[in-house]
Amino acid sequence: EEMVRIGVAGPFSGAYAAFGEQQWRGAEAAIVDINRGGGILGKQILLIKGDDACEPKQAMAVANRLVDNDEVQAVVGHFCSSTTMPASEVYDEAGILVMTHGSTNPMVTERGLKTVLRMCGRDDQQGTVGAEFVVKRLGAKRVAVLHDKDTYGQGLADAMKAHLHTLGLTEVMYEGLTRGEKDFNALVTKIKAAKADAVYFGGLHSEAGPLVRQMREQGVDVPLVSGDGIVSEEFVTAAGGGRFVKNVYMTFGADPRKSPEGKALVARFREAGYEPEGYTLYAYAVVQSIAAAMQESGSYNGVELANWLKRHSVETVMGPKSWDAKGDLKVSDYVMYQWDENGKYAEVE
Amino acid sequence: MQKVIKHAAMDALKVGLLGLLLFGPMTGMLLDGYGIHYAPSRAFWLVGLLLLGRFMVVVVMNSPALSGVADLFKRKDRVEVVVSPMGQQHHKILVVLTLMVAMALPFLLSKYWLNVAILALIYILLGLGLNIVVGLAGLLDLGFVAFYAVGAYSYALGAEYLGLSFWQAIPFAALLAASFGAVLGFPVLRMHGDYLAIVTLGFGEIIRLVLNNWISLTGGPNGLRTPLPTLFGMEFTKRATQGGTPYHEVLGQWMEIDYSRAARYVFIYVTLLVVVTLLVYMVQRLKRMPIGRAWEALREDEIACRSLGINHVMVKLSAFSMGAMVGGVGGVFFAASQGFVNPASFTFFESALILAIVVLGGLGSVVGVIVAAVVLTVLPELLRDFTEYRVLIFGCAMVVMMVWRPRGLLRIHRPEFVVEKRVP
Amino acid sequence: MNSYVIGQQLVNGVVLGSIYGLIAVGYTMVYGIIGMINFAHGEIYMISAYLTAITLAVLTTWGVDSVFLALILTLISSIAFTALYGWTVERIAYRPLRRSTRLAPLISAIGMSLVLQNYVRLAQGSRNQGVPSLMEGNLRLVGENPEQFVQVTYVQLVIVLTALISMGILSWTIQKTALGRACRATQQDRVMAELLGVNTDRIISVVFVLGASMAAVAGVLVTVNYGSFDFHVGFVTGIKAFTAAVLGGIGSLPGAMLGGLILGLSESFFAGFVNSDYKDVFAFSILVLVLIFKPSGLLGRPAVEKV
Amino acid sequence: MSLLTVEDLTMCFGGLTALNQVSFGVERGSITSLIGPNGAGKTTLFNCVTGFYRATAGEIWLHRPGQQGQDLVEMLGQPFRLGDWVDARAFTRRVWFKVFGGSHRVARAGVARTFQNIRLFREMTVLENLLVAQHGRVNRNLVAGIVQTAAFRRSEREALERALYWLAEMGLEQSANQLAGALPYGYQRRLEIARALCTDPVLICLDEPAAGLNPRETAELSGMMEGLRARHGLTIFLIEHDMGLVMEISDHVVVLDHGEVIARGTPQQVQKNPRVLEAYLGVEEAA
Amino acid sequence: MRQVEPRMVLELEGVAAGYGPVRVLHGVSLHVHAGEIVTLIGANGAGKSTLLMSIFGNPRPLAGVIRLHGVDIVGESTYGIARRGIAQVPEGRRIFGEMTVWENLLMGVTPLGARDGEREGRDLGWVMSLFPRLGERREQRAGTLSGGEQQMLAIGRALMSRPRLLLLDEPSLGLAPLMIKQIFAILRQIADEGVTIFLVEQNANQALQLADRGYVLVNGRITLSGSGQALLGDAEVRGAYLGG
Ligand SMILES: Nc1ncnc2c1ncn2[C@@H]1O[C@H](COP(=O)(O)OP(=O)(O)OP(=O)(O)O)[C@@H](O)[C@H]1O
Ligand SMILES: Nc1ncnc2c1ncn2[C@@H]1O[C@H](COP(=O)(O)OP(=O)(O)OP(=O)(O)O)[C@@H](O)[C@H]1O
Ligand SMILES: [Mg+2]
Ligand SMILES: [Mg+2]
Repeated sequence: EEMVRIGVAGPFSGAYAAFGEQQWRGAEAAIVDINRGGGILGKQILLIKGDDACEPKQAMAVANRLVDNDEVQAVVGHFCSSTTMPASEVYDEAGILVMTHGSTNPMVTERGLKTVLRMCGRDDQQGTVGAEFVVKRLGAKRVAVLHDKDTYGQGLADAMKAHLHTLGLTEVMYEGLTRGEKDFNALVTKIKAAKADAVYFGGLHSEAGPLVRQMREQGVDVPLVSGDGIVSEEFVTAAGGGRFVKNVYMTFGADPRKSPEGKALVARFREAGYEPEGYTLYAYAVVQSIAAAMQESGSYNGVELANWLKRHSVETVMGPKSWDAKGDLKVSDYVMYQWDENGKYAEVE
Repeated sequence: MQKVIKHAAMDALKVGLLGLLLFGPMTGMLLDGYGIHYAPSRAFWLVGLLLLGRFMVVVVMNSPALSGVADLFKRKDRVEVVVSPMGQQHHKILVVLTLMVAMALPFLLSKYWLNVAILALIYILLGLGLNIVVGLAGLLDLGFVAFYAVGAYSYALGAEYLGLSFWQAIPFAALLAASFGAVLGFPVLRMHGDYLAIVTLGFGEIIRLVLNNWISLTGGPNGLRTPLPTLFGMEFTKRATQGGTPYHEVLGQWMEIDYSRAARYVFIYVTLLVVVTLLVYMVQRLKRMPIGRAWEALREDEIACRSLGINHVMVKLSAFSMGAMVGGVGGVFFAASQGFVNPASFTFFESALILAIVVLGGLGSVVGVIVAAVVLTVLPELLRDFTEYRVLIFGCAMVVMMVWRPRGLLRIHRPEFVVEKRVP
Repeated sequence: MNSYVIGQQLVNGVVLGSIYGLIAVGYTMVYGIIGMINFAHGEIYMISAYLTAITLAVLTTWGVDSVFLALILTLISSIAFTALYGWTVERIAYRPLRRSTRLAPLISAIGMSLVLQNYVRLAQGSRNQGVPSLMEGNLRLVGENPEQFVQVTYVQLVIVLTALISMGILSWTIQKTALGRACRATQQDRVMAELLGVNTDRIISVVFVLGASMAAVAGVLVTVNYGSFDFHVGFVTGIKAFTAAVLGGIGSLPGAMLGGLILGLSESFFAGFVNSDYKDVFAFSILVLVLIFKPSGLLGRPAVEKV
Repeated sequence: MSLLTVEDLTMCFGGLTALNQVSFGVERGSITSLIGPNGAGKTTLFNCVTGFYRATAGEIWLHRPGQQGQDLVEMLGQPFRLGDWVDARAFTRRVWFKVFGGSHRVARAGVARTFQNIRLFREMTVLENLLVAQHGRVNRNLVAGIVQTAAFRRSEREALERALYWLAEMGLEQSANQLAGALPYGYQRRLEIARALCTDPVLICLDEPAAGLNPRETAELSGMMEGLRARHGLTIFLIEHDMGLVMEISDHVVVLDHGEVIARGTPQQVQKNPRVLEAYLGVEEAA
Repeated sequence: MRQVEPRMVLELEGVAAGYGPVRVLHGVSLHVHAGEIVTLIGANGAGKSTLLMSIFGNPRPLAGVIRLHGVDIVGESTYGIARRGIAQVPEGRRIFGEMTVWENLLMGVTPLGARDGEREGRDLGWVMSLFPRLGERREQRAGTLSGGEQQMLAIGRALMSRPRLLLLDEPSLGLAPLMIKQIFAILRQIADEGVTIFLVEQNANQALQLADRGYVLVNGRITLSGSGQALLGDAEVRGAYLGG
């Protein structure tokens, strides 16, 4: 019988594959639940996977394929901002709804495309929260800003830097490190020489882990603040143990794992031996939102779906979500978390 | 037969034991934080499959009854060079047929496959360009992607800052890429084979890193949007964006036509097809021209070339910049077809892929390059259904193809000259 | 700029350089013998990192407490299994290509590197993995102000020493022993070496096994030092190590070490005192410059061709 | 004036002096042979003359009839000297030769050679080998070649004809379309000579052309060489160990030992020279 | 197999070989007795070098039997054959250009397993005394030797392994007349010491004078055989190979 086809486009291979896995797990769990509950408008949902490896070229191929060959009605993804941007033009032109669960670059929704929405915050919001925290809570005077020279990380660092300036502070250092490398000792020595009293890092856990470890090893005990790119237990593994992640802070949406709606789902994931961290629940929520829009508006047209979403609020596993006219979340609920020596994180009161 | 089976069984056992050692720890013991989590069944399944597979292969390859099948898969590692007169008749028919099919494609393919076809054409272009450098001149270039990037960015940046149109960008990019080739080539072309390889690799990385880091100019990792190509002021968008007129409005004056998103792809495809056809012709000619012969001679023996009065640095340089030029043109088409460029498209892997096209095609063979480019672009798309396993299978295919046909898919043809009886 | 910062950057550079050197030795050996750039070498190193973590985890569950014992056992097991991978890769992807063009094994190596990367990703998942920090402690040279010091951790010290010692042993083997002679002969003229009774297939396997063992040593040390890796680490490190090998003169073992050190030092000084965004650009520029003035690398013997 | 004059040529490799103050001349239209024991420096001398090595010291001049003498050493480009930095003209000259100089310029000046270890373009056909050798004189215009203008076709046809002519002269017509690398050794030697001749040289330097040929083939070769001189006015400079051949066709023989000229003169003179007998031919030959 | 005459060192029966589709040898049969010097002559491209190389399995014979000391060695690996006390001075010398002269000579012994330092030293001394030039250039890179010196090195390297059967492909190539005389004298001398020699030569005159027996190869087939003197006297041979 006929099914509702939803594309899941993200990095399922390559260096970012870990995020692709989170995305897929979340989306898969969502359709299982929805299908069990009767599907959308009585139709079952079918997920179609498209691997873009976070490469624009592949993202274009995937987008065209999802649109023309698989004839999907909506897309969950992409993950990297650099792939979401070119691919979303294809979806937009074809009038297909696309909702990204993790592309936080402001440009994603700033281009006036009609069918593009996101489930996550924006780097500028996140950076603002980070800067406020660094200055007001930590009382830092000499802030070093680092990033990983990638769309996400650099966007974050730039936003943070910009807000730092509005707060009247100039960073003592602003530099990029290379993704995939593990040795940041030179940079750490430089941080030390610059006498920074806080370090802000825009990037992912795979670099943040070794970075913080090498900082601690070289006796740089100042706080490290980062964004949602390090929201993963892997961060602790990468840092060499809980000892090293003390005094590390990060911004993240109110932890979906803690929200009452999510409790049961999280328990189910854990039962299946999977920790639903990072973007897992985001992807789940994206599918929920898409399904809700289709169910309620009774349409599969991307523009109509987008308009419906922009006008209504959806109950998701991460709580109620609603969107503004650009497609960004109305409420950005970035809050600050702190890691402890047991390798767990908790909201900073 | 019994002997064969016994032999196969012994062999399979050995391979199975090796497999157990290789797969055991890697697939049977899963890291989980700092702990470990055993999944022995996975390893055993894999080893079992390996055992069975090996057994079957050995049986098939060794049993006389199935020798026909076995022959099909036998490796060929001898050079097969055929000296054949140029311009054979059946050749021409084949060329015309291929062109006709290629012209018909946009009307047969879905937009997705059309997009793949465009990519394939771009890779043919790049393959032909690199073929000049590696196949003909014998210069191992592992950083060809640099010129590709130069081309793509000269369109993107040219449009952004200089207001270049697609058509202006092509010669601009070609020149720019060629001069990059010349500037890089001049100091490094005196180096020997593999040193050249690593320097070009380094150069490719430098270009990518600069594009990534020079944010004020290139937008860094965020990339740049590129305008869509136009044809005589006709735009291939629904509404005019660059001061032209949308094509359906222009053509609408004469005929019944609706806007279709595919038109843009058809246009790029056709333009590319023309460029590729011209290039194929050019490369075929080059091989029979003094400069092409000099390239090949240089590949064979540099010292002998010098003894014949050939300036080896200049000749190499000409190959290098000509290859770069083609790469630059490829870049413009890539940027135009994607509508967006960022440095992630110009990694080392891209260079490796283009090189694989050239080698698999059989160094120096034009038809080989075309076939290999099509295979290597269509294959990953066909494999999309295997998602997780796609790259793994692609890698396996690369190894298997190399092992099966180390000298390339096709035989190498050398031009034959008609020797008339000379009157003394 | 105070001298402690400079001193610390020096240490950083030397450690990083030694790591590059350790891996570069594998490249250089394989290149030296079959004249082929083994792009899969970085992946072999990555596999050894996984094997290290697996062994350490298994040892922990077995209750091996002594750090020293754990390290030795890990080293042994990692070398053994990694060498097996090295051998197998050679057997599958390169041996059949002995008589083809020089480029065929290069492509096959690139394919192999994709295969290994994705095999590990599928087997172990794409998450970042790590090992707990094992060896604590460091040597510090403290100034008047206790905030200022130059430090070397014990692990870093072990890395540098191991790199130097293993490089020394290997170059002695290649230069002075019968095995080394047979290796070099095989590289220059395989057919002639066979005519003289050298089992070239065996020699090549031995070289691959040796190269993989060096990668395994690097894998253990680096993993213990940085504590973090994923299936993708082979590529970045591999390219750098390869650059180091070429910088020092490909085919020359001391050259690989020297190239590694220069690369490591230039990276850490450039990152430390100029700008870390462009440190790789700087490193590659050094490579290009060196090769322009010394076309066969720092310690490579110029290929004099007698005409 | 001799076609080629070599004066006080010295060539050192590290501590080894391969050539020591060698002076001699090659007359126009002559066949001059260079002989000497193994390792005497013959090939090294050839390499200096044809620009593959830059001599440590000494001069090499080529005097083409009706032209000014050409300094073959300068063509290779030389390291800067102190004086260059003040003299602008000398400086530009130096830079010019440094960038564009090299052994190919010597070849273009009219000195062709063959190699002791054969160097053919092995994966190209015999005819292609010969066409490459005419690189300097064919129509190299890219556009002309791609659209195949009449001028281009004419130039190619002429080149092909010249190639076929020399092939025939060397008796290789049958192999015209074979791969050079698959030819038997003796044919490869002849092809190398044909290729050198295609560059239209005034002086051709042959390094042991008779090596690997049997006596009958050697006799053919000697006929060929005499023909080259007689019919094409070529000057031949020859290294050879086959004394029969050398004594038969040489006008002039130079004997080298340990990098020094120990004798020179007509074959008869040289043959009787006691130093040559001792160092090269063997003493009992005299008996 | 035991009926084979024990003193037969090398025996070829109907050996065919070639490169890819090209057949070069078409059923060559010949034999060499212990202590003999046998020479093979033939025009360029007759297949002489191919014959020598195919004894070592490279290219591997397509048909026929090759017996070395009575054992069939067709199908054995090249290095395996080399370890059976047979050495070759190949066409084109094939010395290891990047290694020193000394190392090149050592390559003649080291691959053969069991090492005997004393004997190695003695053999080295012997080869150096045969070719004093090599002694002078011990540490020079072999690739920069002159052509003749390289030829001496190739011969020296083959002698280093103390073979029982020595195959030489044009050993006189590129050597000065005096040196050729010496080489032939050396060959005579080691033959007298019991080494069997199979020699391919263009310098047919001298080769046939030296040899006990000779074969003539034409287009991959043996057309003539006989004692050295007989072949020297043969009119056909004189016309084709000795220049009348
Ligand atoms: N590039 C080099 N480096 C060091 N020594 C060299 C080099 N080229 C030649 N020689 C030495 O110089 C000497 C002269 O060599 P050359 O090749 O000129 O000899 P030749 O007279 O041609 O001998 P043959 O007749 O054997 O070919 C030899 O002893 C050789 O070892
Ligand atoms: N590698 C090769 N590939 C293809 N054909 C070859 C190859 N080597 C030799 N041949 C062909 O095999 C034939 C025999 O060659 P071979 O070298 O054995 O002759 P030869 O008797 O040794 O001649 P020469 O006296 O010139 O050394 C020749 O026709 C040659 O073209
Ligand atoms: Mg010589
Ligand atoms: Mg031969």
